[in-house]
Amino acid sequence: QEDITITLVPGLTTDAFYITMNRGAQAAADALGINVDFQGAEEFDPVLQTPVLDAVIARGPDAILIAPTDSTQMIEPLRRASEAGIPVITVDTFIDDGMYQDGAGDGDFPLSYVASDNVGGGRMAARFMAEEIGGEGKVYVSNVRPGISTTDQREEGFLAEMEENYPDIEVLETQYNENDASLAASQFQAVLARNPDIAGVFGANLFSALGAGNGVENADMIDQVTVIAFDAPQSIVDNISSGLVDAAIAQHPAEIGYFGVMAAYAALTGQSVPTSIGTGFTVIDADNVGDEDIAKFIYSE
Amino acid sequence: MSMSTTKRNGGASFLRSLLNAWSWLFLILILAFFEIYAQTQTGSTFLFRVYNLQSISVAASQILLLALGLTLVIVAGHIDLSIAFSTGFAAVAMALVVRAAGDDPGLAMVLLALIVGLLAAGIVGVVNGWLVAHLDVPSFIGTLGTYGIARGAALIVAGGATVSIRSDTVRSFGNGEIWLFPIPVVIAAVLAIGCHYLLAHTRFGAHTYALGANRASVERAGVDVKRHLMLLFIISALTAGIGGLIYTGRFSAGAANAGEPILLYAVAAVFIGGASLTGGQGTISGTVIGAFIIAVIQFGLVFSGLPPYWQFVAVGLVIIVAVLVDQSKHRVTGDRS
Amino acid sequence: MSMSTTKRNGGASFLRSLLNAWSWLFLILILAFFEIYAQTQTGSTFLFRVYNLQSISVAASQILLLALGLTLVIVAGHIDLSIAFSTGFAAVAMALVVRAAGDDPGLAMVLLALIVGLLAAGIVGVVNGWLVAHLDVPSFIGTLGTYGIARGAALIVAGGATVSIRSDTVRSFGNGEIWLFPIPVVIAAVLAIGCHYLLAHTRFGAHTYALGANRASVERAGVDVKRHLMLLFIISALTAGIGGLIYTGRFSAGAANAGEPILLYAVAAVFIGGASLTGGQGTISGTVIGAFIIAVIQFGLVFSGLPPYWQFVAVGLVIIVAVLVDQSKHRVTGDRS
Amino acid sequence: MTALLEVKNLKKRFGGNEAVKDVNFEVNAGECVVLAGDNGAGKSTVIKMISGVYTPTAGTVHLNGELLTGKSPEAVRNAGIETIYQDLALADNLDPGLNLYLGREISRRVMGLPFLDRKKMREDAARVMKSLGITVPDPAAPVREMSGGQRQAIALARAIHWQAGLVIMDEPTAALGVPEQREVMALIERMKQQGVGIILISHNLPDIFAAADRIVVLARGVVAGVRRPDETNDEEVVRMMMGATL
Amino acid sequence: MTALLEVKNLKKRFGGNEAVKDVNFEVNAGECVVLAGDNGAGKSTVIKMISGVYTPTAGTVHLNGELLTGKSPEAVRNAGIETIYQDLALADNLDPGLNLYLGREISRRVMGLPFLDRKKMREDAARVMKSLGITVPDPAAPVREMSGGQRQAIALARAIHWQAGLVIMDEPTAALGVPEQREVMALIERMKQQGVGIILISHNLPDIFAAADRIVVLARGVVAGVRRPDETNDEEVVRMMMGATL
Ligand SMILES: Nc1ncnc2c1ncn2[C@@H]1O[C@H](COP(=O)(O)OP(=O)(O)OP(=O)(O)O)[C@@H](O)[C@H]1O
Ligand SMILES: Nc1ncnc2c1ncn2[C@@H]1O[C@H](COP(=O)(O)OP(=O)(O)OP(=O)(O)O)[C@@H](O)[C@H]1O
Ligand SMILES: O[C@@H]1[C@@H](O)[C@H](O)OC[C@H]1O
Ligand SMILES: [Mg+2]
Ligand SMILES: [Mg+2]
Repeated sequence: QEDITITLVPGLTTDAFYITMNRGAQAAADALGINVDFQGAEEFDPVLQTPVLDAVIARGPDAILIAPTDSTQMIEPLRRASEAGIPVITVDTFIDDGMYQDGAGDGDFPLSYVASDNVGGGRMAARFMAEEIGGEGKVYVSNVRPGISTTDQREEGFLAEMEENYPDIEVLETQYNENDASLAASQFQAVLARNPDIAGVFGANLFSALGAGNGVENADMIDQVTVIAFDAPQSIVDNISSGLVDAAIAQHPAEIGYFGVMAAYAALTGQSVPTSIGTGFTVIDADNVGDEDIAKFIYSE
Repeated sequence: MSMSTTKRNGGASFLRSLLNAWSWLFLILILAFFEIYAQTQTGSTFLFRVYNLQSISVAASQILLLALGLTLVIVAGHIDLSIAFSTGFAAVAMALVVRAAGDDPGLAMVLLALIVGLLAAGIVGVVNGWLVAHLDVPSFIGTLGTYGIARGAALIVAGGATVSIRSDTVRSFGNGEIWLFPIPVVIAAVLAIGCHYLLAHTRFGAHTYALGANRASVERAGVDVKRHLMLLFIISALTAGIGGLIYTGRFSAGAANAGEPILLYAVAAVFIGGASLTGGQGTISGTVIGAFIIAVIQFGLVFSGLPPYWQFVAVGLVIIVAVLVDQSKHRVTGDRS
Repeated sequence: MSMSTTKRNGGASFLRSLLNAWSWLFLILILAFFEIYAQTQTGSTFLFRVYNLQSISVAASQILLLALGLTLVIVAGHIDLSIAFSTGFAAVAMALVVRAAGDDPGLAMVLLALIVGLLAAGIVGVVNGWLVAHLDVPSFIGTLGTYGIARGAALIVAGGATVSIRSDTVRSFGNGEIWLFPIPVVIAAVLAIGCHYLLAHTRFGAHTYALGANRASVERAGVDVKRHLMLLFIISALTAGIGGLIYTGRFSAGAANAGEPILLYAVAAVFIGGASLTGGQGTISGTVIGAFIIAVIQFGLVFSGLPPYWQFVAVGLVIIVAVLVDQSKHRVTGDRS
Repeated sequence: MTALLEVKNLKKRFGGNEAVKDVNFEVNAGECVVLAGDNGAGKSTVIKMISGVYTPTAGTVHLNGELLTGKSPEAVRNAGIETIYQDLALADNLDPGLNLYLGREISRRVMGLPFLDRKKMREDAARVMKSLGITVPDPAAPVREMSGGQRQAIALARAIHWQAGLVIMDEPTAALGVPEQREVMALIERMKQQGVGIILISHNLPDIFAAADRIVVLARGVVAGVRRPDETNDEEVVRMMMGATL
Repeated sequence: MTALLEVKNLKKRFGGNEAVKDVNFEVNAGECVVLAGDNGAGKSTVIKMISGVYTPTAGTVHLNGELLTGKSPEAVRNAGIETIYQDLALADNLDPGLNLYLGREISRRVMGLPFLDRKKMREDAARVMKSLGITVPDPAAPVREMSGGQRQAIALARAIHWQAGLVIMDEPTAALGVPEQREVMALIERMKQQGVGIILISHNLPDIFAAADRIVVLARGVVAGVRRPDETNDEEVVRMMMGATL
């Protein structure tokens, strides 16, 4: 069993979330005595992920763990892996409807989906935000760019939760920052100039939240504006300590990686595997940021 | 790879035409490197597997479809950034028509969708051409503007997200094979031959080269330069648009961002292929080699298991070395001083 | 905005110098537009709020820091893509030093960190200069190569992610103010004045313009062109590197990708400012206006509440119109036929 | 009978500088009119207004009675005017053949598709240049690699190769060797005999007197005088160039 | 006494074409050597090898006994050789002043910092050009906007403005008007008297005979003959250019 090799293909390689996921995967690999490779593209994009996946298939790993960069678009490329006899497990994101092995849909072939639910995370952010701002006021989502499934889903969850449960909260237009913290900061400042009573921002990823936090700081509105971040790399956690960011919705990427490898190993050794493994979220805020058992949810850098 | 002049002028000396092959040689060298690596490290073959060749060619095709028309534009001394989103605009437009036609529409509807997709890209090309040719807007700025506009337009019509479709016809258009050749590769090859013919063998091509060297020469020779520029930008938008159609076929979805991540690779392919910022040189065959060099190293580096960040370094190095090899050729023929 | 020649030659006729002001005028026009919008739609002011002006200037500064050195390179007829990652490399290097110095390091350590960050960027500049000046690699390809290499290097030293730090000194370096002026703005302003002086008033600047128009003219006049090119690419890397230092200061984190999303805006600022792909024209003042035009519309469009996808369209339109206004100036002076 | 070419009240202003103030002259078929004048007198500007490169600030140009003003260089060329520009206007990256045929390339059909006939164009270029006394070592090399005189010969070849009614030559022999200069003078004579109208710009007094049917002297943008060569001499022409009023 | 400039066995090959095969000659102080030859004979190539633009395929150049071969244009210029190139080598986007001073710009200090003294350079350019008989309407305009002769005058001005020991002129009067041509001939005379060595390339036989102390005739890359003007005539020189062996 030493020669079992699994390749983990993240949504993008330059993101603390996936780097942490890889750490979890390596931990599982060490525990099992197998190999896990990490190969991905530089941006969260199907056109870039597909050639990487093709080359991974050519290497012929025993299984592929992948965070597909689009639920529809990655079906065909992943089918090639499946047709080459390589079991596929999706992590963090899914293809088709995310329900595998139920005989329905084009993308039914992956064995399992291991993830925290980004829509759910978005909802959680909305609930926390609503609490912080007292159930009323103006908020908006600072997002990367349209078309990234994970961040789109967080926004979707956030908007849905607000719409369904918090009628007194007005959600303004989403602002796209191209992953540029500087632009995200300037956008916050513009929103603020227009809406001096802005109550909160939901930063759908690291740079969105960093930028919004910086905008808030420069406006001297740290106490008035709530900033919620999605994902919990060290820089966000530092910002929570300093009060710039009020809370972060931490996924558990290491768990995702760990259970992903375990599931693949189980499948490769003839065990049965659940078609869906949910990992949770942890909300990190000023109250618990110093706690010891929170440290393990901070993404590695 | 910038021996475009020699190429163009055909009757080059034997020495020169031999040296012309250096870019091919470099490509072959990379392939040989990966083959040896595969043989020694994994005991398998890199090169002699249909699957690998297919994957590499499909990746190269997607780059090429943006790079082909772009080569013409760059040879003429201009640039077209908007192709990044002409691709997406065409992809989304096509997907919307297919979707509107309901589940698994017939061939006629798919053809209509292809035409609508092409038209969408064509509009971007017409606007670019009009800006550059008639309003004298520098192409960098003009096409950066239409880049934003096409992007917004694609997102607006798509409603922000990707437009996913279900159609076996469309899917096989993007993923089918003709004998061993994936359809995207066949289409890119046909277009490459067409663009090569246009650039190397027609009056249009000769005017494009002349335009890049000295606009006045072409104008004074009595060529309608405005019309010529219009056509160049339309061709560029259309080849990029075809890239978008293939995208929709491959991924069963039209995404507004479809072309953006490959823009830089496409531009790189053109320049690796011997074009220059100032215009007047470059060839389609050079661009094809450029696209393949990029596709091969990207595939090969993942295949060889190099850690991802080292891949960035390696790709950067190979791009530089590719051009250095080309430079040393100039030294041998004494083209410079 | 491309009246660089007139600018350069100083003694322009009154008509010309008035027309030179058109780019300023266009900027003022956009500002006026947003002001009227603010007054009528929201009853508030857009322009006469320190806060808005500060925000816009900081955003413009971050673009400018990449665009300043780039202007010199583009005037000389070259391009520098690697600044996208010189910025990130400097940001990461600085952050690593600060972090290594432990929590809240002293001023000396922060200074050391700044120097190390600058050195990191400087290395990229030296490599670029060496490739372009001594190995005759076309700058587009050479700096695309170092783009990959710097990116890989930054990610490798950063371990892939952002390097966050805790240091009040660093934070106030990025977020402090000198009287009403945010420190990033002050730094960008000083550098802009320095680059303007260099380009407009020194022999170095004159050689840069001449190089862009006709390399042979400078070489034959007895200027050491290789040395000149080396310096240009080093300056470009250093200004971009300073952008990275400021980034780390502003966000208390060094990110390898810090510069990437700004690259296109920086290039756009230079071209809006009147530079051309073929070299020989462009001014620092034009680039400054270009950066402000971009920063103002980005801020203003969000401020005016335009839906996001329409913002893409609007930014594209404004960029085109900015240049069209400039073009019409040429028509008035009859510069073209 | 109307003149072949009629230039009336031409004026061109560049910014604050009025390079051409008021220029009038005619060219008849089979006639060679020399535009003489000191550097910066406005000669090249006048002929660029005729050939469509510049739009005149005021004034008109008629060819065979038809208005030419405002037409594109393309239209002017199609109307039968060939021009050799002082800056040659060559595409440096193309070979002499393509430069000769620029805008009027010849193709041969291969399976119905037109392919540029580079070989034929190259041969024609070599032939026309040979008739001017010039050979190039490698007719497939880009003109960038050619000597000053070789380049000028290509520009000349381009203009004389076509059956134009009027040929404009802006200092066509400036870079040519002695025998080639003689060749060009002979050529002008032959073209005149074929009824071609010629506008020649030259600073070479012997050439001017040898070729001209009429000498139009420009000084600072205006016509300082018009003379037939047999009614004037070197000194008077030079004095007129210097702006001496008559 | 060694010659000012000594050119030995110079050879230059471009790809397959040997443009210069074997060229030897000397220039003494105060002497004007004319390089004559048909188009494509290799004249410009020879002088570019002297001025450092081309590295010779073989052969050497010595200035005052010191080896010059292989040095950069910068070093050659600093050694005291100024060159007027046939293609002028102007920076089209700069004004005449900056072109005149290119590489040797003058600055004035403002608060300790050097600022280019554009005004002074412009005035100097206007003055030197005036001495050649040329005025430009707007001395602050880029040279791109100047007439052919005005441009040539700037290139000339650049070379004569500096106290060079040797001045190389590749067809310096090709675009000049009649009075300006005379001006340049007078200038060459004056420079000779000041002990400056001159290499002149020209296709104008009267000028050649007027200026030359020695005529070196090149034909197809080799020296076809060397003559003093008083021991030869037009016809012999032209015959030598055409490659007639002697
Ligand atoms: N594009 C331009 N912009 C501004 N001024 C110009 C332009 N072209 C020419 N001029 C000016 O107009 C005047 C006439 O120039 P033109 O080229 O017609 O002279 P010319 O008679 O041909 O001289 P030469 O014998 O030197 O070629 C000159 O003073 C020149 O500086
Ligand atoms: N860079 C180059 N590459 C290739 N061939 C060249 C190059 N420069 C010159 N030649 C060739 O070398 C030969 C000599 O050219 P050169 O310019 O020295 O001639 P020249 O005597 O100055 O002629 P002219 O009187 O026409 O200026 C020509 O046949 C020319 O085509
Ligand atoms: O969680 C990831 C997020 O951090 C990144 O920005 O985009 C992809 C996501 O899956
Ligand atoms: Mg002229
Ligand atoms: Mg010559």
